Amino acid sequence: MAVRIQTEDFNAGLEISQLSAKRRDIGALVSFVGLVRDLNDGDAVSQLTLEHYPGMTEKALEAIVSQAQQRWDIVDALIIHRVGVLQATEQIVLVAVTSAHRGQAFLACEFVMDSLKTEAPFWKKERTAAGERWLEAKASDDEARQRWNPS
Amino acid sequence: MAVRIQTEDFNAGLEISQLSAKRRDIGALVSFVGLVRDLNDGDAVSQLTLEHYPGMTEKALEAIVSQAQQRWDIVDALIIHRVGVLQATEQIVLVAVTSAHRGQAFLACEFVMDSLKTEAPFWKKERTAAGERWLEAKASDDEARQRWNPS
Amino acid sequence: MKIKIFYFARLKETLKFSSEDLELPDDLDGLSLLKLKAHLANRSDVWRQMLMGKLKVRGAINHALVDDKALINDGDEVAFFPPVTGG
Amino acid sequence: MKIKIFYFARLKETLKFSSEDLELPDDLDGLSLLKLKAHLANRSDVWRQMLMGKLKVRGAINHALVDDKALINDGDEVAFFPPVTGG
Repeated sequence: MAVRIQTEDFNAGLEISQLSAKRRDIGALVSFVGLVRDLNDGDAVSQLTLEHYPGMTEKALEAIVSQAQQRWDIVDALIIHRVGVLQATEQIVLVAVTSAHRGQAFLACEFVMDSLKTEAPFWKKERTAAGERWLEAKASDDEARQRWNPS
Repeated sequence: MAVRIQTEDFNAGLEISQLSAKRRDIGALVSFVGLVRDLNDGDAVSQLTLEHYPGMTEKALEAIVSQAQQRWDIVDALIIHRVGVLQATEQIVLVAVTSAHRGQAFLACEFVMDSLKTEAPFWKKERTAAGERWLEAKASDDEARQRWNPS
Repeated sequence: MKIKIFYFARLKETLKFSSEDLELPDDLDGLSLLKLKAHLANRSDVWRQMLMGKLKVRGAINHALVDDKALINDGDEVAFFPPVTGG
Repeated sequence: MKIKIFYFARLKETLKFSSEDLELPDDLDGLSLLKLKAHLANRSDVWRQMLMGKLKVRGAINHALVDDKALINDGDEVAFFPPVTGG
């Protein structure tokens, strides 16, 4: 299990290969890559600045991974999240999960992303032609996270 | 949209990067890599032979991708499936889906895998110390596919 | 009518061949996949066990998965194989 | 009691600083996050609007997300920030 916060870009393919190469009992690897779209809410986005809370961010992500491990039968998990200034089409985040079985890997990977979106202290500021604006949290992200709570 | 059947290995990372590099409106890329586990049903697996039905396989996979496109708001999708003789820890299949939004990409990618497992004409033969055996279809795969049918 | 039949995986290994061209008398009621199976099953116990035995067999006509009721036409490509196990 | 407070994103830009060390009289009933917000809100309208206004503010104590009822102890690291938007 590993969690990394960094300003540099990452090589998603290399990270994925390394994760699956570590063990021989992996049947499934599910990964998510989040990218900066050039358009958000109808406005052209020229760049995105990602701020975070050093110290808390790592703990929040580790707690999310450890919840995923408790709930699903996963072999390994990796989260890489970038901070700083990013341009359109750049990679923001990678979440990769390995498991013996695909269903478990899909569930754990989506759970990690939904939790990260609502619990990890990152904030995005967008620059468009109209100036800069902090993105607001989406109700749809809260709803996505709610699905994972026992009902 | 692309579907490839091949004996050679693939570079999952490169394929994923190429898929996301094609467009500027992609916010999410979900991918699945299936690998040969060294253990199945308690027996050590030394190699796996994948047979398929040339002609039908491509059509079946294209039909699955086209259903995914109709059901979810996805930008692009890629399926690469290997055939022939594979060793433990080798890659079998890659499914990658891009979308503006992560929820749609997760759903479409898992749908493609569940459909591929039950509708695409591939058959696996395992070699263990006890000899060779054709794998049997799993009820759990049928159930996974059933979830996607309107109830 | 003339059809081509392909066999895959376990079936191909049982038969030791993978395809055949078959000429059949025209069937006025239509030749269903089930009727074709019954016709082939009459060849021998090996054929009967392979196509109508305990292990499930799936069929395709012209590259599309079909059920036993599906009708076969002159020139069709038919295939028999076990439930699929790819991915 | 002495605490450290961090501010992030919109809050940091509003204040034009990102952290402060604060000394507070000991509160016998315990200092909740809500009481701390009310204390800071008394500094000015800008503070009130920022912490008790329409836009939601979340709080953390020692790197853990907490709600308004959570109690703050001497030496704690407190943080205020908008709902998160990473990923």
